[in-house]
Amino acid sequence: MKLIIAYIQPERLTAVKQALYEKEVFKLSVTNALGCGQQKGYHESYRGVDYEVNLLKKVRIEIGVNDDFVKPTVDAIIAGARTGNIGDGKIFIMDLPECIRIRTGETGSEAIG
Amino acid sequence: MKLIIAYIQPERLTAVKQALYEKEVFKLSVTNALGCGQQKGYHESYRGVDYEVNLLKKVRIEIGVNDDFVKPTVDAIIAGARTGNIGDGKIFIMDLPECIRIRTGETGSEAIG
Amino acid sequence: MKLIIAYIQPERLTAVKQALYEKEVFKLSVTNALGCGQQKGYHESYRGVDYEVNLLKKVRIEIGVNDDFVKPTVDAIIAGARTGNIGDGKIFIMDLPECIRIRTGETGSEAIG
Amino acid sequence: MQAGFAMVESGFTRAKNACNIMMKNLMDFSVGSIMWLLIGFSLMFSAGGNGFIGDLAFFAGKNADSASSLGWTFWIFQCVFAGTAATIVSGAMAGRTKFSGYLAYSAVICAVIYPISGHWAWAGLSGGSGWLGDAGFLDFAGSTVVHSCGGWLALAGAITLGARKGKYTPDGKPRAILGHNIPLAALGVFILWFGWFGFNPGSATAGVPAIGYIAVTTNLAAAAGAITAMFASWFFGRKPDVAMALNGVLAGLVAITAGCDCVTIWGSVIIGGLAGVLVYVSVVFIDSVLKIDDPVGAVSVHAVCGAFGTLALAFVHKDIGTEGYSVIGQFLTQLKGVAAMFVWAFGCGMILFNVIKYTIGLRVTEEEELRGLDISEHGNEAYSGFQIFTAQ
Amino acid sequence: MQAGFAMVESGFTRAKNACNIMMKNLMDFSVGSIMWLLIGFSLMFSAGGNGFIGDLAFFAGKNADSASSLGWTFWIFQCVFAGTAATIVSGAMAGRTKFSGYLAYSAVICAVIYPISGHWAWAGLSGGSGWLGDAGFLDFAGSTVVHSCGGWLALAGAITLGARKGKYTPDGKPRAILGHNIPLAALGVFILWFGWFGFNPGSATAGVPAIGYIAVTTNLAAAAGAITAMFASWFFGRKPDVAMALNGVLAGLVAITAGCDCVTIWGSVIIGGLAGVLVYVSVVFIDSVLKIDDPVGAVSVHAVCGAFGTLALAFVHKDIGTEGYSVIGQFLTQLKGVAAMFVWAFGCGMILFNVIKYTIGLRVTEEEELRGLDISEHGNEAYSGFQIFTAQ
Amino acid sequence: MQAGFAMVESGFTRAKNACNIMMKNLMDFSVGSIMWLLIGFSLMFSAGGNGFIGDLAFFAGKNADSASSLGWTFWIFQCVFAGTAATIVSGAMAGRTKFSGYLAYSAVICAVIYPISGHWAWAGLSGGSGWLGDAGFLDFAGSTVVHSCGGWLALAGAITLGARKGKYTPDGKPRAILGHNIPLAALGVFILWFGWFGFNPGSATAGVPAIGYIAVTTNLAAAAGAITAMFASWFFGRKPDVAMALNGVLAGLVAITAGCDCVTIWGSVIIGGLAGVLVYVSVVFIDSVLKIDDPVGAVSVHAVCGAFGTLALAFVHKDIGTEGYSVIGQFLTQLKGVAAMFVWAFGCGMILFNVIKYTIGLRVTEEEELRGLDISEHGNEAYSGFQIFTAQ
Ligand SMILES: Nc1ncnc2c1ncn2[C@@H]1O[C@H](COP(=O)(O)OP(=O)(O)O)[C@@H](O)[C@H]1O
Ligand SMILES: Nc1ncnc2c1ncn2[C@@H]1O[C@H](COP(=O)(O)OP(=O)(O)O)[C@@H](O)[C@H]1O
Ligand SMILES: Nc1ncnc2c1ncn2[C@@H]1O[C@H](COP(=O)(O)OP(=O)(O)O)[C@@H](O)[C@H]1O
Repeated sequence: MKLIIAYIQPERLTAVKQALYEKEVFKLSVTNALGCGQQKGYHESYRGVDYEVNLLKKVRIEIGVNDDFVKPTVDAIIAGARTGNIGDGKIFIMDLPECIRIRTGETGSEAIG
Repeated sequence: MKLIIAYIQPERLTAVKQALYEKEVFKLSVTNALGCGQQKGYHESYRGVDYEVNLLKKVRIEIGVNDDFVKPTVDAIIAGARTGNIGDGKIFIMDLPECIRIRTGETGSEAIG
Repeated sequence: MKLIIAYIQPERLTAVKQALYEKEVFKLSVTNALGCGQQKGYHESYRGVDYEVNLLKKVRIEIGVNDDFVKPTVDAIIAGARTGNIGDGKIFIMDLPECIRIRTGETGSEAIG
Repeated sequence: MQAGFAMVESGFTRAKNACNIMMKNLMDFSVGSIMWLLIGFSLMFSAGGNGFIGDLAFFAGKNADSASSLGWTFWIFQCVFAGTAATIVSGAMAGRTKFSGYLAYSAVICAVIYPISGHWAWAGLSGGSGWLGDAGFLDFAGSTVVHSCGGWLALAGAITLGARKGKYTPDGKPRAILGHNIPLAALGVFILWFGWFGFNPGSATAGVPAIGYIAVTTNLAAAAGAITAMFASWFFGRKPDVAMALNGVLAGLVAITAGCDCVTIWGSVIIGGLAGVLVYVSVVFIDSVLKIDDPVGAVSVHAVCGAFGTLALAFVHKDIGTEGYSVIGQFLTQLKGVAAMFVWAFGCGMILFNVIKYTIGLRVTEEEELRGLDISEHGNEAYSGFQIFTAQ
Repeated sequence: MQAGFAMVESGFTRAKNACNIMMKNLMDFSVGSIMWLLIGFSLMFSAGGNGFIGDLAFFAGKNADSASSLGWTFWIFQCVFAGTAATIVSGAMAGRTKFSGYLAYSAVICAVIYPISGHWAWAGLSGGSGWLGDAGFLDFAGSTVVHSCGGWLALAGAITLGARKGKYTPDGKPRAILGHNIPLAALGVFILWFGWFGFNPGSATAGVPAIGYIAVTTNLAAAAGAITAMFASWFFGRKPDVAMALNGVLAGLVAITAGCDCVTIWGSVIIGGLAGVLVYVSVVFIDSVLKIDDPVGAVSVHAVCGAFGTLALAFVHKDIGTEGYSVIGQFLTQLKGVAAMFVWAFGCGMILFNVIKYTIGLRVTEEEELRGLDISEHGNEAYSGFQIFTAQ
Repeated sequence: MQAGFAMVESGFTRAKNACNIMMKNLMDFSVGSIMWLLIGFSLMFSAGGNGFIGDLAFFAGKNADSASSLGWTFWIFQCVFAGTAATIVSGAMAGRTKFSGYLAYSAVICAVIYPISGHWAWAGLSGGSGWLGDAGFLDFAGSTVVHSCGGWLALAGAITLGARKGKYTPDGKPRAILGHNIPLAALGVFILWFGWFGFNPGSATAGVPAIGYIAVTTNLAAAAGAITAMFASWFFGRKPDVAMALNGVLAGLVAITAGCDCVTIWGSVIIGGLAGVLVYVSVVFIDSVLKIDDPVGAVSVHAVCGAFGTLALAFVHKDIGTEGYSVIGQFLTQLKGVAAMFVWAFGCGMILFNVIKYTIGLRVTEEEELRGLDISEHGNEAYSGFQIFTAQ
């Protein structure tokens, strides 16, 4: 199994969820994050003083999947999140040796989906 | 060492913390998350329009433990979080090759506890 | 590649970012977390009732790096975050088999930086 | 009053546009005050002119204190009414309107549109003559003159702008876009409720015993509106909806405004109660059937309930049964006024907003809308430091 | 006033119940207004009836303006008092009460419970006679009539309901459940402070010079209450507690209400100051010793400080030293009133809440409570978009 | 008014200090009220004494109602002014001041500093004589007496304290520290705007027609200030800044306060409009050039615009052109008053704050500052449950 972590633009979340549903990936977890990447941030001013916003708002998605679901999941994330602009985000894929469903105690591949 | 990630119902956090303390797991980190799982969400209405809440509020726990603590920790989480209902949550277990305590610079098993 | 997760005191974030920049680590993601560690929390009172705050506010940093960057990154985090007091925080280092830049589809070492 | 409207509108919309709404409510009253001084007051209340429009006797505030025996007090009181008419519009257009376009139309509303129709009904207050007022049209404190005027303008604005991105699914079903701060909205409603005790009894413009009576009718209509709107949302929807109950208060207040001095006590309960149901039905109808995106329900509250209250007073008038009062006759007069206001305000609104649309521009870009007007239009954040789910 | 109470109660409780509190404060005043019109006003102020209860002369508002020379102004003013008595209860029962049960008891309080005891003390205002008022009981603007009445009802409610889940550890130690928005609560207190200048001086019901004097005593009591409550929390607790200081303001205001017209200037400082300490002690006592869960301290503020202020005025009365005024005599009269109110309000409350408990139901299920009343009772979220720690 | 100031200051500063600001605004008015009763009122308004200071005729409130024909109403009205002067200071010192130090200086300001300079200008109101008032100095409702006094004290405080940690980069460039709740700040401004209609027209201290006129000038100045401040931030900065526009309202209000009764209608627009620009320039100047950290812009709004408004009235006075009125003469008199106030308030402030600094202590430790005053000084959290980015 793999754990897929993706950082995307907040406004793409709906599209990503849509794309995942189409690939029959129904389970995911979302947190809010701030990120620095190639996207450089922007300048704002508050009461006459300029300031730089360089930690931008991002959405962090975490999805545990069986190995044969890795490619569809990654493709779906890319399909939903890509706009071609800097700041589109990044995907990390990690090994996930074990997974347990709390309600039933099932483990492994059965538990994940 | 292992890194244990668990998604649980927010209202079970106190019980999980209690259960972990009894197993002498004192260190943990908590973030708020939104999750989609088997639990389907619910319908609400706002000013006459129905809407579906399908990203439910969850609490994400992250615990780094030595290998011999994995089982007690997982058991404690299950003991604290399980109600038998859909939405109880899920546990992911990952390898954790290295861990460092910032204050002392200790590494590995010593640092984690 | 490695994924480095660090929990630090919120007020050290600026210093850590500074130290990372000096080591040419420009990309990172930040989330807010609550943590229990050796630091025991503190007592407050609200309308005459005492209570214990034992989940303290922490900042969680996530950085994906190439292997040769691991040491500089860890050093930079320690340099920025250490004050010598309990509560300074902890660093976890995990394997990161794959990384994808959403915009370009690049993978691996190229994608991460 | 601006305070109340600002809170209600802001509370009922999203956090990312909260600064923008504050700014709009601040600016429409500020710009409106200056326009009112320059020209609006004169067009509405100068005794010269004819039944359709005043003249420029009080241009730039000259001798404006001679309009009424109340002097400048009359001016400032009327200025607040004008500001109210303008600010109603902002709610319906929340979340997607270009700020510079907003400034432009606020100015026009306070300078020209509101004063002209206002003159029709209220010129008599300053010794002039307006065709509606002369015809016996009753609108004590502005259900039609102020609220419907603002409400129909709001409708024109919402139509011209189009819906917020994401408000309707591709197949046209409305989606709920939740307000970000209901306690703030509730505070705004309470402030408005309180402010209405200034509006309505204040329109008696003298410390006569009538003030007590007006305060009672105003209060009962608001209470009845809250109750019926709550039950409507409970009955037709799932649960007693807080936002709806709050809208019910406003509906009751708007509806009673026309007749607060002349309806019976139980008449005020009836008007308020029906307004509460009406606002529920109207919000759902506009949202789901007409598919016009009015984020705070301004059209339903101000235009629909204002029109309703103006008409309804004919049926619960204190004078019913006394000689010389005819329910049907009064109703037809009221209907004339309501219809005239719709034609005027909606018509002017469609012209005005379309002119702005093709000159200054009325709507922000999609990207700006997604990011939120606070950042894109003002470079400000309403709740700096708070963690806000930036996507739902 | 509702605005203020809504803000205070909401600010002092959790985010997940904020909408519910708004709704309750909105509805108790709305339902209360209608009940007041129907029957409450008549029971309290009709001159017929006897010393214990009025008759139905003003049933459904008929001729209610003839009750006092102030006409309808008197009615609306008293209506706000009735609403206040009802709304006090909501704070003590926050976070676990079923909404339909709440509606039921609000109606009963405004229709029957408050008007009857109010009649005892204040029937004289409208030319009637109440046994307490006739006995020389002094309660100028309602320390006992309004605040204690609401406060004892609140106590009955909190007892009948039981504590919120998680309020007490298994071994009975109280746990702090933090208020979610202290600035909102502070705003509420400031609004109430300001509103009290309407309540107390307004009770003079005429523009007499007494108004200035009453405003001064009211203000000084509030200031003194804030200061002493702050120092109490600093001295007995760890640090100057903001929530306590805010409660101190309310304590001072409630306590001075009975005697705002008749105590000396320094008497008002003393009453306010002692009330500030008293509210601290009382909150801790009720929370830790009696183990009754009163989330906002309504019982301490309204019942305890109201009773205290009513009694204390006997000792700092302006007339002390003049012939015909006896401190002991007055104190005993005051005590009679305070005791009567406790027996009546607490007694009625216990009966009422238990009846509701076993019919409509008074408390939500555990699951609903955990999820928060906003979602379970109203399907609303107070702060949509904000990230809220859903467990601590 | 405290409500408004508390909201504005709290909204413009960080969430971690929100309780502290509430507490400070609550306490300065509470402590101030008591000090005012004890000694302040007497020093300011007793007719004995000389042109520089009153005597102790009204010590501890004795016979204080004899000061003016308005009796205690006069006292309470002036008490609010005194509280305002004290509360202005808290904004400039937000986020780093020790609470016990704050209590000390609030007391001194209301007891001594404000009353003495107030006596100079306003002793005439109670039949006494003050040297400034006798010289023909005009300050109708306190641009200089109240606002500049508070503003210069605030300047002294901000200088003595030093900047908040992180406000300036090592090389001295200012950093923006964003306000955490702009809607709250906006609400505060609306409340203040409304409250000013109490302040300014209320200073007419009688229901004369002047009240209407004063309300109009007050309103127009505020509106003009909002507009020009917005355009200034649009023109010099990037975008129309909400915080600046809100400050512009306050700037206009403060500036018109001195002359609200005696300037022409358009004079009020001019004064307000210039004040709006001035406040922008002044905020930037103090922040970037003087490098004094005034989190809410209190010095710019109250001291600078107060002084400006006091001077400017000479040029737009209604009497210009009538015999016996000399623009230059009046300007010089005004200048004398403005200068005297600067010397007095800033001087006293520097002494006072330094005395506190080396006795009680004026500033919290760095660690307490970082953690936030809410937790370190009060053990409270303003927004319990909300997730707040604790570092940016
Ligand atoms: N190496 C990394 N480590 C941690 N987070 C990263 C890393 N690279 C990118 N991110 C996250 O992804 C988000 C999007 O990055 P982006 O600006 O698209 O940069 P890039 O084009 O380099 O992927 C960033 O804001 C950050 O939160
Ligand atoms: N495969 C997964 N990947 C990421 N998060 C998951 C996954 N499965 C479950 N979760 C998280 O766990 C939470 C609880 O899931 P739950 O509804 O109990 O489903 P299940 O019964 O399938 O575990 C979800 O809301 C989600 O946040
Ligand atoms: N074993 C662990 N698992 C998860 N999080 C941890 C662990 N140890 C520490 N943390 C996180 O790091 C933060 C800082 O820990 P700290 O109090 O410095 O303890 P220590 O000195 O043991 O590292 C904690 O608040 C917690 O969020």
